[in-house]
Amino acid sequence: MAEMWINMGPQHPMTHGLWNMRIKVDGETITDAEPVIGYLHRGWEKMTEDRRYPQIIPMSDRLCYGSSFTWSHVYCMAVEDLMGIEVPEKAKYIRAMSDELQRIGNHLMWLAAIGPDLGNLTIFLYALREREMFLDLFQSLCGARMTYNYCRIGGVRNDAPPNWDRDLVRTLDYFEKRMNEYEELVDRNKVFRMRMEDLAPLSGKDAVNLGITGPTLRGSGVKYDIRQNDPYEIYDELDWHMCTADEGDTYARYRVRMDEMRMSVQIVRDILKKMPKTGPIRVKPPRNAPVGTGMARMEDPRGESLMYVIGDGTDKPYRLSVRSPLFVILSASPVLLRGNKIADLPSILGMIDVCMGETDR
Amino acid sequence: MDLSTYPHAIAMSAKEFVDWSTNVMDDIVKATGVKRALDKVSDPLMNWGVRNSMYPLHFGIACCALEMAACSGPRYDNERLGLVFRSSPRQCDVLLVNGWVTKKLRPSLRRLYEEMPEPKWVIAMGECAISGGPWYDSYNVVQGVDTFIPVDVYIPGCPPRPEALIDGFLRLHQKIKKSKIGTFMDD
Amino acid sequence: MYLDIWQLLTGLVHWLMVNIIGAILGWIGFHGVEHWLGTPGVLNFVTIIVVGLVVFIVGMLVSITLIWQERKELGRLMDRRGTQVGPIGLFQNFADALKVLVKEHIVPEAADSMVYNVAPVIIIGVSLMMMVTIPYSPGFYMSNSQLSVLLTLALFGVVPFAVLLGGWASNNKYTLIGGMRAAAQIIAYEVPLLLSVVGVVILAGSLNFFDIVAWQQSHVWLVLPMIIGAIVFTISMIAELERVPFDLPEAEAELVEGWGTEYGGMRFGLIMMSEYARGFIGSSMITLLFLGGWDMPAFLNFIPDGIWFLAKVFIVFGIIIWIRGALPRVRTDQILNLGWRRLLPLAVVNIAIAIAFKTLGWF
Amino acid sequence: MEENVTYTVEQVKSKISEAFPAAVKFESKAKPRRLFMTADKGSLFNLCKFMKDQLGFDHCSLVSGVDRCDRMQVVYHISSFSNNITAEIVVDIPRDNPEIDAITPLWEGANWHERETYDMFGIIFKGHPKLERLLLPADYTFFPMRKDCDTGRH
Repeated sequence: MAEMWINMGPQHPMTHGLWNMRIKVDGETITDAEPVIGYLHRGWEKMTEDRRYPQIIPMSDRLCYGSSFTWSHVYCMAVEDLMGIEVPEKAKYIRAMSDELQRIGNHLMWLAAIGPDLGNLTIFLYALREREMFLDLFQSLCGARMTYNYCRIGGVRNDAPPNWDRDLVRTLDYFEKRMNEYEELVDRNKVFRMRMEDLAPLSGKDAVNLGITGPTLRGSGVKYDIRQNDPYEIYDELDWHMCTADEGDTYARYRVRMDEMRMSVQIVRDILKKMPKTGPIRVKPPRNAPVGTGMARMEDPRGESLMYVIGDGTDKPYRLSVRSPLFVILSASPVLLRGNKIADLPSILGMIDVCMGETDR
Repeated sequence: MDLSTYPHAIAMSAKEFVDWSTNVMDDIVKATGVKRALDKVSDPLMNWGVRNSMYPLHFGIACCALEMAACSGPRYDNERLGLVFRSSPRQCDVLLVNGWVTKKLRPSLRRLYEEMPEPKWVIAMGECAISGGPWYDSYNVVQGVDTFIPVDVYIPGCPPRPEALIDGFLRLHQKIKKSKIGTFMDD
Repeated sequence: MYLDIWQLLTGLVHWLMVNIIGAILGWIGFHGVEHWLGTPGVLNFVTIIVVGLVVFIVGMLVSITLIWQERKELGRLMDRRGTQVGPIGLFQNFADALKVLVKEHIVPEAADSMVYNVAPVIIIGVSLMMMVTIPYSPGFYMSNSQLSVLLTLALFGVVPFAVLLGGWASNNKYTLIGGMRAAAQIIAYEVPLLLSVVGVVILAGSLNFFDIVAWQQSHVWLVLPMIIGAIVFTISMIAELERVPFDLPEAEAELVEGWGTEYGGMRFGLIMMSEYARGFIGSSMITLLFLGGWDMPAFLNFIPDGIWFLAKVFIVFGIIIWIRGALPRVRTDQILNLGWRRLLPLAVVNIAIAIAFKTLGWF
Repeated sequence: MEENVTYTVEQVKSKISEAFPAAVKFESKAKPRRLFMTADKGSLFNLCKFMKDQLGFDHCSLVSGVDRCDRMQVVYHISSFSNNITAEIVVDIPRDNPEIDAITPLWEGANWHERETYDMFGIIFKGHPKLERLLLPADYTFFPMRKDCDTGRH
């Protein structure tokens, strides 16, 4: 068969989101690839120049709908850096806890999405079932299922409701049992392993050069996690370790994310132990930001997210710039795809957990 | 039967004959009341069939796509209502627009709509698809999907909960119930 | 205990044609027509049509039930309810069927319209034709050919050809790749499928379903001596039916809806239907060749043969659904590797075992 | 870069000011694990190359443009995995001729960031492998993130 270009997208079951993967195929083998993005571009950064600082929090929730809390968190940290605000101790703990719960929820959505990518619908429904539990937790914490509007400049909006800790511990206990079920379905399944092992290997050196961060980088054996290497909030006081895998193939990326879910459960348990029972959860920020710059980076479920904000003395940011982890990982997707079969394309791209809202902005 | 309304009845081509005989059959069926009787049976039956097997297009745009996925999850399980997400627009009945529509996407979305076979419906899910939502002052977002394709049901919310999505489908049921979808011949 | 449909319907047709229609015609005065209706040729012809119709309707009903079974069983495997339209979801398929009736029929502008329209006809026709050879019980069958096993397998081989035609004629890159995959897959899996049947044929000494079942009734269910063959046959049959984990031609993740992407409306509905009709044929072949057909323990004799057969078919199909719920899709090169490197040698080993049994005179 | 050598912020500072005494100025702001500096337009590429090869800055986090109305700025956030330092380099470029050397040849990860900055600000990155519109449709004629671009008109 002669080589031909195939447009996979914008409407395609492989694209979790909305983009277009142009691939050049020779029979079944991909010889070249070119992602076409921008289908969700809404001028986020331009619009923030016309909003006051607190008004941007719900907008940053909608940057990535899979992990909305981490995005409003990184925005608040950047503005706090600009304004020079020190967040109260308890708010830091609540933020870190919400981060980890969000990480579990987001990884469950990723686990759900790779099921249909590999051709199995069961794991999709199992993961969605458990995701609902974490959405319920968030719902009782801040009233929304997905877009929370919970983080505030200088703290968080409200304290956890009564008996929330009890529900949380129960959910975590239950979830750890369910994790075994997933591993029985996926890790002990020969066909899953056949599809994922030795697929799209990426060496640590290449991954660093391509700017890949997050679980995809740690799957290539590079020990780098912003929570540990550039700690924010209270991560340096917690009892946890970084999850890495050395193989660099798709299965290693899968393993890293699964381990991260378990690790997040451990972190949340540790936070519950160490969190102060009482104390302020929020300080009042000034209305106008000083002239200067602020920058915050954190470990998003997908990688390194960074926000850079320039204040000009008014109540609106002069410039707000966003680094999306997926924006960079997606630019590296041709490297991952070249030489593989068409059938592997959804699993390779599904394994980097595509979320187009933050990529296109 | 009055042949004067069919002046070419004596010497007509095959196509003309087909048209002519269709008209004659139509006239007979209408005049004798058979049509009304058939419609009495077929309309509720077809209507019930259409209502209970709506296939939405598997097309996730933005935030609401996750709620669409949650809707097919075990807790909400939209397959109870016969809703199965299909990926090919040729096999779908409902276009679920679940997110903001940018200027780059608009031609593709319009084309998806055109690719779907009649009868088809459009559901605008979430604020962005209804009116642009939080991106009201964006230079790249189309302010509402109803500016270029007809929308049947609007589901407000940012994002709407899965219950709201199911409710939207049930409202679409009501709309279909009112339409004459299963009548045998056009009046 | 079984119902002989041929005897019953011959009698019924004779009574209808001679005693009712003939009598009426005779009363009016068409004596020549009355006698002509009573001749054995005409009676035979009408009986064949009526029996065919009955077998066809029963086959379609079973296929529809299989769709329902798949939806409900898959739903329970995934911890949800599945369809709830009608009592326990039984009416869902009828709703789907009524819906596709009112859908618009679109032929893509760039498609080769003749081949595009003919391909589903071939698929549906071939799938329904396979029902001719399948006996439900010693009395409920359409044809009793000496080579019925071979005929069914031959008809199975026609479908991928039509899939390739349809995929090519749709003028869509996904459908083209889907069609190519169907062709590649069928070459890899037709061979082990046929070779695993050879073992059965050697032991039973016939290519006729009735003889094979009769042999199993007098000896033992063939799944016991031919366990390797049964496994190879089941795996190849799943590949032949294009179901998960071997549903590469319609791989939803990468090829949208595979080779059928451009087919909508009634054609889509009928293609879906024929897929399950083939699923029924596949499961009944497994039942007939390896699980003793309508054979049953003697003390359960009061249950009719046909019910036994259908119960086994549903169990076999249930296992196929279970496999779908548990496994992801296998990749193209892996599926070919599996077919040529694992199943083919196993099928040959199976033949050797069959020959050994036969020469040792154990069966 | 030598293996397993880590530098503190102060060491990095002194090494850079040794190598680029005139072109690079450090800001007075001090935060843990952060480095703030402004660089010359012409010496940016050499500075980045020096930082990558000698000091172990192996990850380009973000390239963002800023329209300061009288001039353009490009802000680079470059971080080091071994030193745990994030450096912020601000480069001023003239507004009527926004051109700067691309750092994509050094860090492949900067590829799309530079494309996006071109897309939004119209800043030309010399030496970039494929400088085309990324997020916006190719037929757009304006650069939306410039301050004088009235987005309501489009």
